[in-house]
Amino acid sequence: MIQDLVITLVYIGYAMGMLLTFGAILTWVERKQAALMSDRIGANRAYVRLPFTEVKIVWMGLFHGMADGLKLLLKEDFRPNTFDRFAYNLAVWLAFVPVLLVFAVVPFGGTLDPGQLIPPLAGWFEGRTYSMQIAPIDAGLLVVFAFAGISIIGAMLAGWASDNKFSLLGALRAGSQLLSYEVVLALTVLGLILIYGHVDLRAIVEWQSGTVLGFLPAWGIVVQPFAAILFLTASIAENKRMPFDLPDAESELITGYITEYSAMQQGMFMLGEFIEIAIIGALFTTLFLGGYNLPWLTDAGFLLPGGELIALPHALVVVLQLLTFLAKMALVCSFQILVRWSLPRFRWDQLLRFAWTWLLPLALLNLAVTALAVWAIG
Amino acid sequence: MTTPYRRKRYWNEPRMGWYERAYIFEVLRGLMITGRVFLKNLGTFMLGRRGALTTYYPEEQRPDYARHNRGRHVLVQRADGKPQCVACNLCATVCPAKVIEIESACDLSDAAHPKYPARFAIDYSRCIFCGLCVEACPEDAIRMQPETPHFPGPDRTTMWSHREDLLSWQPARDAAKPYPPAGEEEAR
Amino acid sequence: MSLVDILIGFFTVSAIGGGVVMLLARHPMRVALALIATMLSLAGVYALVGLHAVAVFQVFIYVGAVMVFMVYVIMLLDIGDRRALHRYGRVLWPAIAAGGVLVLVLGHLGWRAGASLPPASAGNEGTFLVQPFSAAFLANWWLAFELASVVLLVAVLGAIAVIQGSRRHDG
Amino acid sequence: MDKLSFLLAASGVLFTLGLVGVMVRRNALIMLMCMELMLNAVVLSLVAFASHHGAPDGAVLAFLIFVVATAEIAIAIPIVMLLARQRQTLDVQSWDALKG
Amino acid sequence: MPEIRINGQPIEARKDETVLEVCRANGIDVPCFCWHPELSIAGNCRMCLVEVEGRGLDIACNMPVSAGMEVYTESEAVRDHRRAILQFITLNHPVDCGICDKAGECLLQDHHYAHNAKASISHEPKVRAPKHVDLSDRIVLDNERCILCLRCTRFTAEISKSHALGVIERGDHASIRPVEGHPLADDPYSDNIIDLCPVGALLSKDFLHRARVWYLQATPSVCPGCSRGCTVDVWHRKKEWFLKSVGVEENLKIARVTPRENPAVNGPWICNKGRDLAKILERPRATQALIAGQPVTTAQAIEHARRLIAGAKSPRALVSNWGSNEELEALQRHLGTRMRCVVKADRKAEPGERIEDDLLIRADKNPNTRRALELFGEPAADAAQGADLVLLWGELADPALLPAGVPRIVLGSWIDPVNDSAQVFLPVSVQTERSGHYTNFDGVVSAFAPCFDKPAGVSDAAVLFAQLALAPGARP
Repeated sequence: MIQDLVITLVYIGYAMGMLLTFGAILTWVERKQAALMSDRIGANRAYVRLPFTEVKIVWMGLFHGMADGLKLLLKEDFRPNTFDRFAYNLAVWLAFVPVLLVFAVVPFGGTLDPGQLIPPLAGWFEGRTYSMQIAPIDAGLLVVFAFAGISIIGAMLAGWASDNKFSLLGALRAGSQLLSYEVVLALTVLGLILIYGHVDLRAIVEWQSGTVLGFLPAWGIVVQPFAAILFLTASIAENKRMPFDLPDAESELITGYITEYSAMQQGMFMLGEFIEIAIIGALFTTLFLGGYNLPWLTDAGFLLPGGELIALPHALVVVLQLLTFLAKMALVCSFQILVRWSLPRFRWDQLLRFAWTWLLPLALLNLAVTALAVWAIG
Repeated sequence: MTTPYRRKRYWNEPRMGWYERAYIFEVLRGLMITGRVFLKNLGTFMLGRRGALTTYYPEEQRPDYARHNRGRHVLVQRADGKPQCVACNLCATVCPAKVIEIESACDLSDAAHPKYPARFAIDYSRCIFCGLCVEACPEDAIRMQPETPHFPGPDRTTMWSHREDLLSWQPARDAAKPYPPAGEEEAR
Repeated sequence: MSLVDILIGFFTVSAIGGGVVMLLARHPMRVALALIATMLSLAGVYALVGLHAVAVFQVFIYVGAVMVFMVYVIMLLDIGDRRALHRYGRVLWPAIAAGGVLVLVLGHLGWRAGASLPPASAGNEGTFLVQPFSAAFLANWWLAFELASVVLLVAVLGAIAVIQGSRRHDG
Repeated sequence: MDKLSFLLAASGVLFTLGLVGVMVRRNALIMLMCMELMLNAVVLSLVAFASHHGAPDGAVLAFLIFVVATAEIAIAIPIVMLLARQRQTLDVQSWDALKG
Repeated sequence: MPEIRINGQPIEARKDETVLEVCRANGIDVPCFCWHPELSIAGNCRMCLVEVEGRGLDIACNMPVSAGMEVYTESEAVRDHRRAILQFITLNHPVDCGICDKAGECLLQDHHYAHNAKASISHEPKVRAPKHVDLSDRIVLDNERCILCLRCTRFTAEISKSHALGVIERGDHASIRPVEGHPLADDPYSDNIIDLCPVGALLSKDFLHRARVWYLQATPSVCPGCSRGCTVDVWHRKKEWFLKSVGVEENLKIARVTPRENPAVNGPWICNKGRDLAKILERPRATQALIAGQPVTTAQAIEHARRLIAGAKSPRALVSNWGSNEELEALQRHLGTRMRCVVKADRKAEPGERIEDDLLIRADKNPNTRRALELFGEPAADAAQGADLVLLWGELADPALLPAGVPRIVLGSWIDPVNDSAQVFLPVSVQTERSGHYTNFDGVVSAFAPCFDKPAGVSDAAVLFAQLALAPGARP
């Protein structure tokens, strides 16, 4: 019992640290990647000087994220004289926390045997194994959507409590946009559920560890490529980023519902956005890229197609799985940033029309075809 | 023509077929373009070279400025090292950004050029590098070199360039405009 | 008293607290926030008694859909409506008295019902996973669900009709 | 203390709170929300029973209640908005024109 | 009244007028260099050539009108000759406008642009002459630029009567030179020849290379140097041309002072003292209110002064005759009943300064004595005696007027030992920072306008009087 708690706490620590690091580093990645995409150099100024020396560590501007964080922390927290201070302060957390919570159900590694990992504790753990997932809930995929719904309320509350018409407009946009695209998202994922036969994310990942047609890894992107595109589109829209950043369209609404927030409260909205990039990366990895699966890698080691087993120590397998997950996640994050710096913003009416007259029918079509296929094969 | 007034078309409305309207293909094309640039630059970047056209200004400055690039101002010197400038203020007058400030003084010992600039300052924080000062100068005393002034500074007062900085021009270096100008020696 | 029981108690009290705040709060947005708190607490209770699916749907449907819609409408409507600041209607005290009586009666009944019912059937860990839930759902309740979806469809159509009607009314 | 009794009692309290809210509050939206609270109380009792008996049917019923509640809100809120647009208020006492 | 026709247009002329005067009076442009309305006719520049029907070309400045004349000022022949004359004038003129202070207000430049606008066609090298000849300690002559219009020599001969300048040599070596025994430095009107010079040959040493004239703006003002009250233009930098690389006070200086033509007072002339206004006005300024020599805020100083005034039995005000009419009236309105106002002289003649003459200079070296005396009457001999509080406004030419040991409130503009010894010192604005009027000895009222903003902490005397008149502790 207490061992479970310890393991869960370790997982939570890992997840929090990983997500916050991702969020902080993505601020740098976004700038650096945008620079690379446009033949520029990008952020390169912030540095850390080693104490008592003149040695400056620049590391390609990696410390810009830190400098930003420090700046946001030290800035004056300039608040509007709003009538609902409570809602104003609550909104930040409503927008920030659910994003983090989503990760609770995402499996970020295979099976962990702490006794094998740390031999001195083998006796204490009594040979128990744990799947690398904070909350192994069988309704995992539903939890994801449940928490996504809460963060909508955060955005809307922020805009409403700011007592500013631009913020209110941003909040209205955020509400309708997020609801519209959540419908698309849910319908897209239904096709996956039909194929995988589970809503438990661990089961979904395990399903993907096999192969289709003998050679292709049975990843979601292979069996449901169309859904992958729809899912990524809708989830970028959920994250309110280009080309769907209408709720905080700078040229129209200043920064929409974030307008009246400053200092670290604004920073938390921004950090939430970047963490959501990471979360989308994690979800996409889990649903479409086989999660922590590396082809032929099993808990015992590499099982090559010829049936030959290259045994690996448990620790290495765990680390490989963790790294695989992180690498896939980083790849998807990078792709999202690529999209953000490539596509122009929609117009507001185009945005909603796109959701309801294009994505929704396409998602339904995808669902119908998938259902037929599953029925025919199954 | 039935309507008396026809709206003028101010822009080229794109002609879009089904392919463009389908959006996804064009999106993918755009993503491929930016993605290609990204990957290419990432590759060069990882190989240790710079995947960028830009430079780490001001630590690095590009050597390949165009020949007629209008960068830093220089004041031309006469053979004795004094500025060619006679402080007529025409450059300051014509300057659209009003960044040139000249304080003139009188040197009676120099009969040919009794008036000279005691102070000649250019505010690079406001200069627009239009080159009109060079055009206006009756004495060919101010020119613009294809190099950049040392811009970055902690505040804008440090962005003034003064007479001493501007007189740093080495005539031998400027192949485009030899000094003294060709034919002047014979005239002397 | 296991940890789960303590948490159930905590979430129940928090839900009731949210309900009380709903009665006391002046602004509809505060009421909505209190209701959201109540719903989230109840979701916690559901999850703790083992019904993950219901808990998730509680958050998904109630908080993610119904309350978002509610917050949206409050955001749109409350501006400049001073009269809504009157908190209570005329029947405040009689209603509270009646409510008090109801609490006593219902509480008593609930208590007695709980006491008189057969003891909890043990070994139902697997019953509430998503798979048995779905199986029961599609085996026994598909007609009810279809009817409910018809109700949902009718509601959507009705909503559109109401909005369209008001648009026409506006000219 | 029996878990079932506790949850049923809590359900009763929540239901009463919702009922009192519907009776005493004047704002139409708040009244709607209090109705939602009553529905939630009912769901709580269903869940309590389902958990007690170990039967998934209670959970399914709860789910059906969610769907119906969504339908109810979907139709109720446009009506409230319509009324609010007409009278520029959410106060139910200004909509007593049909009173005998 | 002979009627003549100029360019076909009938014009009524007086019999004693010349054609040039008729043309100027009727807005017909006839260019000229040597002619000046206040000077005798020299007719040596030949620029004012006009064509008269039947008589050919002749100079308009020396052509009396006669009935039935047909004058053409823009005929082809006239234009040809103007061009030729400008060619001739610029034959030896160095055309060094770049370094010439006259550029921008130069007659030669203007006429050249208007009537010729061609470079010299001469192949001969220009005659070089000394660029810098000291005529006096105020004026330098650039011999190359001189076009020998002789305005300067005529001015010294006819107006200032110093006979200080003459011409030596002949032909293209002819030069203006000072006359021995008649030093130009003794002529208190000498600087007028700088304005008179149609080109940049005569230059002020003070103004030499200080600014191009198009950077400057002329603000109408009145010379406070004597009770003549000559109207002047005060030239100072235009706001858009302020120098930014130096301190802002560099831009708030009087660049030069020129006469503003005013037939009622000074005609087109002023004396050299008027040109040196900056020496008087730009002495080190006092901008800090003091109480017994210690810096305080203006509000505190005013409050202290109010208490002093309220406590005094027989306060006196020593009235500045450099105050404008408006300030004097403000003093009378606000403090006139509370205090006995005594007019005093602010300044007296400097050593070596000309005291009085029959052209412009007056013996009273203060601008507004007349209005001050009208308001407050002639001061009695014992004016300041018996006072227990003295309000000293402005400077004090005669320190004996200030009784010793009596508390003083001083309103002054410049740093002065009196300020520190005063009970209260309040800084006030100078003439270039405020608008107002002076009444000259003759009763002619002239207005002056502000050129600069007041320094921080300095207020107008009129405002201070209104505030001092309030009871202690009052808020205006």
